[in-house]
Amino acid sequence: MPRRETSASVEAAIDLTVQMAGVEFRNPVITASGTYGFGSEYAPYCPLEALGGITVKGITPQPRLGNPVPRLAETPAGLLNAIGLENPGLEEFVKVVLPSLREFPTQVIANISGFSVEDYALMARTLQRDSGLAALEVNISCPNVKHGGMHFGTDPKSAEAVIRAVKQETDLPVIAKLSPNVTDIREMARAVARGGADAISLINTLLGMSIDIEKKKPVLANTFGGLSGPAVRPVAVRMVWEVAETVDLPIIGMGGISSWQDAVEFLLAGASAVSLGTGNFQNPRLPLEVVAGIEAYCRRHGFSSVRELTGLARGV
Amino acid sequence: MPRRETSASVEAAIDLTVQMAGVEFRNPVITASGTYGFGSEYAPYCPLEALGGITVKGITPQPRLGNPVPRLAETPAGLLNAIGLENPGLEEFVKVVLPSLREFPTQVIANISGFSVEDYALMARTLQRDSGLAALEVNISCPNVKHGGMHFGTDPKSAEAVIRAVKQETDLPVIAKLSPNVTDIREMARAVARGGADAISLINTLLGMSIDIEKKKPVLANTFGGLSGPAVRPVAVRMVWEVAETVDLPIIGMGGISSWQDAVEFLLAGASAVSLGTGNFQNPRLPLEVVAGIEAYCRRHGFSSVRELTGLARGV
Amino acid sequence: MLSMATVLANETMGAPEEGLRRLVLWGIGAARPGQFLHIQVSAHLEPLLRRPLSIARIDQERAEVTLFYRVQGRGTQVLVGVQPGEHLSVLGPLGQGFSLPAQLSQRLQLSHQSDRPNAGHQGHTNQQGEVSQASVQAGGELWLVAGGIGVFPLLALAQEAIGQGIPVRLFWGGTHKQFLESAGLSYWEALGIPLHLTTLDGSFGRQGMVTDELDTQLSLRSFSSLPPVLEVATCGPRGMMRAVVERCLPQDIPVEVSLEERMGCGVGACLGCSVTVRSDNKSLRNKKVCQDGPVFRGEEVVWDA
Amino acid sequence: MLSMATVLANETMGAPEEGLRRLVLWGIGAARPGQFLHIQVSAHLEPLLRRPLSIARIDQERAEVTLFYRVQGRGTQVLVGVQPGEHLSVLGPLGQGFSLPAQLSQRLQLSHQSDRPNAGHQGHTNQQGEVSQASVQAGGELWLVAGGIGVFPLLALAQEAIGQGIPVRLFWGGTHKQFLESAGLSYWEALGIPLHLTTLDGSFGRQGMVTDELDTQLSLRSFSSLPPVLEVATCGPRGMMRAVVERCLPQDIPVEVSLEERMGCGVGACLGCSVTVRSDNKSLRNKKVCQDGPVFRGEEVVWDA
Ligand SMILES: Cc1cc2nc3c(=O)[nH]c(=O)nc-3n(C[C@H](O)[C@H](O)[C@H](O)COP(=O)(O)OP(=O)(O)OC[C@H]3O[C@@H](n4cnc5c(N)ncnc54)[C@H](O)[C@@H]3O)c2cc1C
Ligand SMILES: Cc1cc2nc3c(=O)[nH]c(=O)nc-3n(C[C@H](O)[C@H](O)[C@H](O)COP(=O)(O)OP(=O)(O)OC[C@H]3O[C@@H](n4cnc5c(N)ncnc54)[C@H](O)[C@@H]3O)c2cc1C
Ligand SMILES: Cc1cc2nc3c(=O)[nH]c(=O)nc-3n(C[C@H](O)[C@H](O)[C@H](O)COP(=O)(O)O)c2cc1C
Ligand SMILES: Cc1cc2nc3c(=O)[nH]c(=O)nc-3n(C[C@H](O)[C@H](O)[C@H](O)COP(=O)(O)O)c2cc1C
Ligand code: FES
Ligand code: FES
Repeated sequence: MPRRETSASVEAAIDLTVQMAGVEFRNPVITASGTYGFGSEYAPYCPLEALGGITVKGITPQPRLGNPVPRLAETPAGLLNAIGLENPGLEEFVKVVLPSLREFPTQVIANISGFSVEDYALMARTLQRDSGLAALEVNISCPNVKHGGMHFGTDPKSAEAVIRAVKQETDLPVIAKLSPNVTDIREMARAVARGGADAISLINTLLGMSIDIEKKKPVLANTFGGLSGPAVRPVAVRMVWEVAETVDLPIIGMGGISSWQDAVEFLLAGASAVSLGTGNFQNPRLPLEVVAGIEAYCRRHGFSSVRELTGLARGV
Repeated sequence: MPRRETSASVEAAIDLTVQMAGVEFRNPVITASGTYGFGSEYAPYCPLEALGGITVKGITPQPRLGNPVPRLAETPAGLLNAIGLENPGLEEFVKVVLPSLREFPTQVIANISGFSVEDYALMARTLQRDSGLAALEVNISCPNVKHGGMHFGTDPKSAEAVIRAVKQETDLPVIAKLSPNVTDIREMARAVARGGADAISLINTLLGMSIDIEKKKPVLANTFGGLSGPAVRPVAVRMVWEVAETVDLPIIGMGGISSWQDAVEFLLAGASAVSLGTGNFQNPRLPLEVVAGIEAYCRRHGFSSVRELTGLARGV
Repeated sequence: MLSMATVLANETMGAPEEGLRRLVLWGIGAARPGQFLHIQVSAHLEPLLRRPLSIARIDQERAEVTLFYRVQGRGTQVLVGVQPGEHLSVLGPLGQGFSLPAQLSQRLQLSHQSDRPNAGHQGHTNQQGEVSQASVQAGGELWLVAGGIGVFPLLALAQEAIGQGIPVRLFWGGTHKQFLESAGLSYWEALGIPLHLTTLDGSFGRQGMVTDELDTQLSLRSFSSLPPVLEVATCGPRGMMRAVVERCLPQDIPVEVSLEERMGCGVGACLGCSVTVRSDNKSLRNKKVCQDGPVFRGEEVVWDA
Repeated sequence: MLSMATVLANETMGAPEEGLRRLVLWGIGAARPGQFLHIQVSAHLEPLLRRPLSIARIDQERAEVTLFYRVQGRGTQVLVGVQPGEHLSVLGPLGQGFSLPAQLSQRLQLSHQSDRPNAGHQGHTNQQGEVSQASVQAGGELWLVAGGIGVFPLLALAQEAIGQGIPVRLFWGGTHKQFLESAGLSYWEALGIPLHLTTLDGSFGRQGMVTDELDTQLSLRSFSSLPPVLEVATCGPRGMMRAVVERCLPQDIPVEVSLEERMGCGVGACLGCSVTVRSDNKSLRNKKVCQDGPVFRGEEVVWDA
């Protein structure tokens, strides 16, 4: 990136680091769970050391084969997915995956999903600070499994209970990942704050579906899926704004980020960091472009630290 | 439209009429409230007699100037609006607007919004069958006014109360228009069914926002707006599907219809008719194209009536 | 009218870095100066909405209409890609255009009647009308005051006025010389009318704001026997138009302003483009930029609504 | 590899109503038959996802890669509009390609080892490996079985096999003559290999399904001294591929099938393209079409998963 040499402030280095829940991230750009595999898949296109962090695919206590295919459906500026939490299970994750994650030159966040409070507690017990992870993201919002995580994400009491149980079991910082499929996201944010969450991720996917009109049946084998991508961004930005007004926890904002401009939108709304999901599918170099774009934006607008952006549009 | 002359079934006329709440519509294509003014604005581009019906802009007991501008913001495959229910008020509506609506060669649905149960009841009392209207659509879901309609659309008890009050006051069929900003749309559908609704319209807009990153403030003067357009279609189709499974009332499906294929998707999900909103802005002839496309689809698939499509993808 | 217009030209005007382009369309219905077209820049859903662009030149004989546009965001960027010979879905001409001085007097009359249906102010209205008529006879001038690309719709107005024998004078301010040259200065020069140009950096014409030059010329007229100003038509940044109105109205010079607002439908159906206006009886009400405007009478606009 | 490939050609193949097109790209890394490219058909968000297309011809010297595609929905429609000289963002070559008979024996060996890490079945594996080696020496043939546009990736495989001196035979079924001609028949004719063509309507070659002809030729081989079948590579509709596998495996002919699934990332990160496979120990597990495939061993595919 060529630097303009016109003034002293133009020259100044921008501090891109962010601290959340006691963890320092090199920059505010993280990748979203379920879209970045277990970290190595995109490495040939986007060096891990350029990222603030990665969030790996959601795991459950037992291995899961996930839903039948088709699991994906494209919609206008959006993507429906119904992966159904395919994952190798906790044991394999700890034995096979974790050792490789330790070597990664970036912060790694694990993402856990369960079907009961005990499920979550079990995983939290196994995943501690000494595992090399930076944090645990608790997915209480997966819409793609029956009797699944989403229940915890739409009922404040359950959400609080899950987060509290996880907090009790692990010494890792705990990030609560909220579902947008609720009447009042602020109420959910308050609930996980009460449960002891150290940070909040939002949004997970919006429940949606599409129908193949020639076959006269749903495109997804699972009927319903989660909507992500640029289509949902206005909803995501609104929820980040609302939650930032409501609780005093750092927010990882996500939902439809496909350019650095979109990322800045989330920061200005109140996020301390952003996660990139579906955007990677179109542009595997998106995280690099977002980091560079945020840095240039800070420089152009005279900010010396990216942390100054957080919540600025709210007049904070 | 040139007809293929290859078989007898190809020749057969398709019955496009639908009956809802005792009202017969020429075809299942209606225009959505707030996007079609008071009916005459689009008439030069799309003859009213080609439409199943039109829904006119939402009215309130008192005149309203609405929100400050900017009231619109474009998003990926979506539109945010924060009109804020600008309207001439009930009195002017009855005196000036209604007489012209009477002359329209199509069914006209009025759309009412209020800030209290009494507001709704007042309007219902004034708008009766002898007004020449076909039905009353009760907007309990407008997200763009403070202390506004949306409260009624997110709380089942209030929704039920509003619908019951309206039903008591008017002899017109009552359509409840639901908000998608809820945890469980089925619960809302059950509530308005209990209240006595004759039909259900869904979806209204999803609450969203966007931020101008150069100005570092929300694009909309009102901060929040309602998201419509193709971006929300997967959410809308899902909610139509869920409501069709839950209550036994005809559904007017809407949200992001921009082609006849989209309209068929809603019918197959369980809608008896569709409403077109934002799609008109791009293509003022969209309603005509949707009617023609639905007819051709029925012919190609061997349906003699459009009513056969309703809910077909659900195996109904 | 909704038509598939044929693109005859879509090309850079002047210096590429100014991002200004000329779009010539064939197949649009009769248009009036000040009206606009609502153009679907892409056949797809991206971007979703049409874009409003003013009509800058009307060639009725060849059925051609010329628009000038500045590449701004997504929509205009997509428009750049449209090739001559391709078709664009065009809604319009839409809205109410500028009034030429004779029309203006009529329009004032009508609006006085409609705003005050029960008031007996016919005398006043007639009087205003007579004033205008008289001024035309006295060889008064139509003044155009433009800021930046606000000059575009004024070009069509100038052409029509000149065609009707009304003397026209242009005040136009831009940031710098290259902008003015790229934004169609040669079209204006070809009209052979007096041009009062200003640039912020002084690279062309008078240095300063266009309203500085307007002030100069207005005060000249107050002590000399120069032709009176029949009407001012202005388009540009809101602050500039407001300043124009605040200078002219006290001197009883009627002003028409062309407003901009984000548009959904373009035909009056969505209420996205509302503007609050003051009726003659001072009460506030809303009008629609797309349908009632984009041209409004200077006195009705509520600048800090 | 993520590259901006230059489009050298993007044109209709054969009869336009078949909707088949040829896309030639320059600037793609070394590719193997059976691999695919994940192509961003538009620089915008519409459509959002990349589209997977198989590599049909590889010209290593000129660094050109040819793809054939059928215009299907939105994405391929947008792709039609891309002009020669323009650039496309291309991810790939991705996935595992077909094995040539010699590679195949190796691959079998490896997969047996990895599927049964603790089992002492080396003998069996070696045996299989030896069988294949022996067959190549005995002048066995590589058979390709294609249904419809499934023929596209097989062309690259044929070229590579022929280059290595392996005799190739194509079985290809289509709906009608014009389809086969439009879908690249002349490329196959130019290879000078035996072609067994079938059409559903009998307008070309044998009337019927491609598997009918495969049956005929397989049974011929069972009582004659024709060269043995080293391997079958098949691509086409699922039902057809299943039939091919069910015919060949009992005769100990190794089969490779190329599967299709909707893809998000294309690199193994989203689990959108999972396919359930049977390990050699019969337990079910998932593989990814994008990363572990699109080519799979016939015996591992669970057809009614
Ligand atoms: C009546 C009218 C006449 C106009 N005439 C001209 C003209 O002749 N030449 C010209 O260059 N521009 C003109 N404009 C402004 C032009 O419409 C905008 O520059 C254009 O819409 C920007 O679109 P975009 O996608 O490039 O920008 P973006 O900023 O990406 O647009 C985002 C959204 O905001 C809207 N928007 C952005 N800026 C404006 C604006 N200034 N006015 C209204 N809506 C806006 C867009 O239409 C779109 O819906 C006119 C505007 C109006 C209302
Ligand atoms: C490994 C692989 C190789 C392929 N090679 C070729 C080839 O060489 N030539 C060719 O013509 N086609 C090939 N296809 C199929 C091709 O990818 C689809 O025809 C194409 O994606 C359709 O996109 P669309 O937007 O035109 O259709 P739409 O139906 O609008 O697509 C909607 C969505 O479904 C996906 N989709 C639709 N059909 C398929 C399909 N059959 N397979 C996978 N995803 C699909 C699209 O990618 C998109 O995400 C291949 C598919 C795969 C998986
Ligand atoms: C294919 C896919 C798989 C996902 N899997 C998970 C998951 O396992 N756990 C989780 O918390 N979120 C999961 N998500 C949600 C994303 O992490 C993210 O919250 C969402 O996609 C919105 O961001 P985006 O629009 O940038 O994709 C998944 C999303 C996609 C598209
Ligand atoms: C500009 C605008 C104004 C609207 N005003 C109203 C309204 O007054 N009453 C109402 O019930 N819905 C209103 N709606 C919601 C629409 O009727 C419709 O439910 C929604 O836009 C989804 O459909 P669409 O995606 O086809 O636009 C409005 C929508 C838009 C875009
Ligand atoms: S743009 Fe819709 S009313 Fe003016
Ligand atoms: S397409 Fe993402 S894992 Fe295969």
